[in-house]
Amino acid sequence: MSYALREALAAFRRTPLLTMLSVVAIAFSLFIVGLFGLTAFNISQAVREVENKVEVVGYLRDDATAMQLQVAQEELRRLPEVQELRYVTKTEALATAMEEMKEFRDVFTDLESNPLPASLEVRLRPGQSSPEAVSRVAKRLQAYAFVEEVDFGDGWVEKIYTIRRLFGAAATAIGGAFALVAGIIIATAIRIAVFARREEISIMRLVGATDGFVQRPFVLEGIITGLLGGITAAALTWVAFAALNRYLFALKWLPSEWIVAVVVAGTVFGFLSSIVAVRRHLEAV
Amino acid sequence: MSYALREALAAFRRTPLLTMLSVVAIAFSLFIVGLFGLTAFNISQAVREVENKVEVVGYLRDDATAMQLQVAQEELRRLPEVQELRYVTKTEALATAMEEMKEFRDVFTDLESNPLPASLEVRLRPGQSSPEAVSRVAKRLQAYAFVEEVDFGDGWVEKIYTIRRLFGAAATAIGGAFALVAGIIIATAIRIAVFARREEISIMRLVGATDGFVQRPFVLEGIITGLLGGITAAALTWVAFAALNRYLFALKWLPSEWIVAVVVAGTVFGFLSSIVAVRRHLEAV
Amino acid sequence: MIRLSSVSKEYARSGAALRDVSFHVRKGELVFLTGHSGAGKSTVMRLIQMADMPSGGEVRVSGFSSKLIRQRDIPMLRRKMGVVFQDFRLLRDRTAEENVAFALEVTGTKRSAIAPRAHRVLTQVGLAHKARAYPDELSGGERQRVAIARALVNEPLLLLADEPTGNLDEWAAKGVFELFREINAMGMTVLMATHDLDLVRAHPQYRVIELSQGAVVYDSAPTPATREPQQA
Amino acid sequence: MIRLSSVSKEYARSGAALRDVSFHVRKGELVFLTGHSGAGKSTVMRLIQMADMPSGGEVRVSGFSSKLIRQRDIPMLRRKMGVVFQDFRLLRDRTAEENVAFALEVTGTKRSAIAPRAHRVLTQVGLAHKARAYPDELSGGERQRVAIARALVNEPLLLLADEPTGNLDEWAAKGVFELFREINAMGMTVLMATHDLDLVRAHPQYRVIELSQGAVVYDSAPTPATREPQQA
Ligand SMILES: Nc1ncnc2c1ncn2[C@@H]1O[C@H](COP(=O)(O)OP(=O)(O)OP(=O)(O)O)[C@@H](O)[C@H]1O
Ligand SMILES: Nc1ncnc2c1ncn2[C@@H]1O[C@H](COP(=O)(O)OP(=O)(O)OP(=O)(O)O)[C@@H](O)[C@H]1O
Ligand SMILES: [Mg+2]
Ligand SMILES: [Mg+2]
Repeated sequence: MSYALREALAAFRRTPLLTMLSVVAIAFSLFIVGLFGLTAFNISQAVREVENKVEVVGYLRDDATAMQLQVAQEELRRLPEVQELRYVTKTEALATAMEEMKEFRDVFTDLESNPLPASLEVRLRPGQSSPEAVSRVAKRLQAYAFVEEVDFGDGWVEKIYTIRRLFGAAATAIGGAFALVAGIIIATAIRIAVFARREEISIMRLVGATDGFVQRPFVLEGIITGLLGGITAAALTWVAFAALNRYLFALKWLPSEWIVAVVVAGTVFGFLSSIVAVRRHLEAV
Repeated sequence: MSYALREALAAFRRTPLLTMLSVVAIAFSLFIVGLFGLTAFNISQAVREVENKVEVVGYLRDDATAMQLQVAQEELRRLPEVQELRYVTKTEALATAMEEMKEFRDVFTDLESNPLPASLEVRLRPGQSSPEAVSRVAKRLQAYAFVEEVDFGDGWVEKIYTIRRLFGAAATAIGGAFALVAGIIIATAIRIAVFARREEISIMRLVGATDGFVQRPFVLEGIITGLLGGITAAALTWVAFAALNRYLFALKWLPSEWIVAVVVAGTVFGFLSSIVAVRRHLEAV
Repeated sequence: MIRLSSVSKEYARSGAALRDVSFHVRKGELVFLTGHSGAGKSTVMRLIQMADMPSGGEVRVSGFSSKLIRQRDIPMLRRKMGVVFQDFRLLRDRTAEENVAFALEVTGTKRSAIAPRAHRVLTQVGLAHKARAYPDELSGGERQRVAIARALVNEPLLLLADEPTGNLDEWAAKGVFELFREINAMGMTVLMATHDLDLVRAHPQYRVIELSQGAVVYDSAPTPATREPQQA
Repeated sequence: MIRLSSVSKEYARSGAALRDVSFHVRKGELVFLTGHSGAGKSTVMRLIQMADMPSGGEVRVSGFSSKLIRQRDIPMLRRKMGVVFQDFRLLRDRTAEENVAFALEVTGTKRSAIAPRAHRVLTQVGLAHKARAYPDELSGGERQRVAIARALVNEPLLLLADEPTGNLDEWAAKGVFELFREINAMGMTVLMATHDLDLVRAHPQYRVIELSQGAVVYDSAPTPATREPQQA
């Protein structure tokens, strides 16, 4: 292996241009993947935050007793889907309404009795806010005799789920397209590297080198190139993150496993592309 | 020129691999620019649609006379900023309120008199909806004695403008970064092309070719490569557009000048990169 | 060692390069292969290296037959021979010494043994002082001697030398040929394609095979055409 | 035509290749340049093409001086000469005919005139039947003759031939040299580096300059060292 390693390193010295191109290609492709990951990660974080706000509200009849409420609250709190439960009195409801709808303040002030109902506001746990969970909780609320009506955001939850599904599809489509293009660039770059050294390869074979011996330095070079490309991509992604973060909007940095994944992906990519390119080309030399 | 053209075309035949890489690099880079343009164009279209909804509403005192309204409406319609003007009666306002706020329907039904004011809704022209224009129109409305209060969306217009500015900054930053990376790839690819033919170049010179003669086929090759890359990029962008349009969300296709610009950009890029690469390399051969 | 039986070689674009060529070179022989430019000498060399396969007939070299050899056995065959190519085939991005060492590295020689052996054989061809130069920094004759050194460094059983003195002056050519004779005396089989008829005439003790337009037209000491059962 | 005055050439990596070389070749002369391998023959050739500049002294060729020439005048100088390179320098991706035609295209010859002239000169070197072959499909001697054809196709005033017969058999070498003599008789100056002392001895009427270790050690017909005011 020592010979192959020496040769692989020498290749970088001998054709820095080609090596640079391969590294740039891998880095660029993975940078795009990284940017994409950054976006995906931040969008999914944002979605999670929105999810945190998914609420089911039960409007109460005015004749609900404190005892009934006590029992109901305890039962509801024990549901696995429930994160937080808040009891909003009639007075609080009116205050909020007056606050939120200033143009109707006169209307509310003119009223002799408060027409707004008290309510129980249930906030769901992040992982438990699928449309099914929401409707489960809603049904449960509805079951209480003192609950007049249940409101859970008019398909709002479904909308979030649709956005998520769409986003997932977009991620798969765009990510796939980029991976394909990146693959083409890398394979081409490595084929050029082999092509540029076809003379060397043919001389090696004439001197008695086995196919494995001929292949090893190229494959190793591919691995190193991929590794460098992956590291560069991770660095570029970080730079992009820092710039966006500073000049545009607050972003979360990716979990470190994602970064490791980018670097590993580059390495594996370099390995596969070079072995395919070398094998295919060796038949032609 | 005929010799240079023949040679440039022959180069494609002789080193299809290298040519392909250059075309792919240019195409890929411009494809990203194209995708970016597609996004930018559609976002700006969406922003325009939102802008179309920018409204200034003047709530009227109940004692406004039909005559006063008539005059005001005519005056307002003559303002350059105004696109559309609508008079909403008290009854219409109540109907809308009951429609939009179902949970308060009982409240409204219980009322003996209609507390909601009539209003003049002014919709602004798309190009004339800057925060300044909005406040100009608002002041004008406020000036009428029979206008009680003016509402113009609580900084909503400013928000749109901020989004737009942010988007412009993002476009410049990301677009610039991509152009830079694309430039590196293309220049590298072309430098490799020159490098791969350094033997040929040195032989040409030994046989008495002038620098211009040596350069011309390379430059022409760069131009053709750029042209092909630009066309490929336009095609890819269209494919991406069609796919997104079909599977994700309705998009508008780019104006044809943008497409022409992509192709021209590829060509110019190919020309510049090749001339720089050839000139620099010729010194080294 | 080498046996060609009714070998023919056709190139798609230029027709027949060899027609019904048969000869047998025994172990330890030194044979000159002569003939006009384009007669087919280099083609014979390529067939013996199995860098090309005959269109008809059979080439047998050191126990391997062109009809039976598998792709992955070819490197084993090549390690038994040293080849001086007519166009040298040096790696441009390696020094003279590295080019020579390369032939050893390929065969998995111990690293510590490589440098001394490369150095010794460069000295034998009179190029020790140019060990660090790249091919582009060498004169034509110096390159040729690097190619010769590379062919010899493995101490092969068989040396194929295609026009190994074309870029050498008389004195250097004589030196190289003396080296070949020495090594031949130690048991190495040598097949040398050459135009240098002075050299051939000066050594009448060696066998001469002459090709013309792809056919053998003269063989000064043909081995009986009957197939001996001994190793081919 | 060619005048070297106290020319020296040092290579950073390998030291002095030429030391104080002076000679003068007049228009219409045919001169052999001989010397051992590594003596500096190809270096002299490169200096005359101004592909390399001397470290000291001056090279004057056909009115251009190495001290004064501007980069953009070098192509004009090269168009006046034909060069046969020791390592041929053929373009691998062009056929023999295209390689020859190339030298004409570079100088802006009318397209209609190119093909017939390329064909005629290939016929002169005996390679008309290989016009469509690529260098990789040619034998060593055939490549060399393509290189010779390319050097001659421009009908240059000066021919620099570096070892032009190294890969040719005696018969083909004689043919090429006869061609040089003919063209020389029509007024072309020829400087030919060669190891083929048989050829040199067979033509004692031509001047011989011998280099050894970068210095002129023999000149059979030196021109007076005093600078003639005539064209250099
Ligand atoms: N790859 C090839 N494709 C087509 N024709 C070829 C190829 N290689 C050689 N030839 C032709 O085969 C013939 C024999 O070539 P070869 O190289 O064997 O000649 P040679 O005897 O070595 O000549 P030289 O002394 O000039 O080197 C030539 O006419 C040559 O053009
Ligand atoms: N580019 C270079 N860099 C360093 N040294 C060089 C370079 N070119 C030639 N030399 C050295 O200069 C010396 C003269 O080389 P040159 O090619 O002129 O010899 P030559 O007379 O043509 O020999 P041959 O007959 O072998 O072709 C040699 O020792 C060679 O190694
Ligand atoms: Mg040959
Ligand atoms: Mg030389």
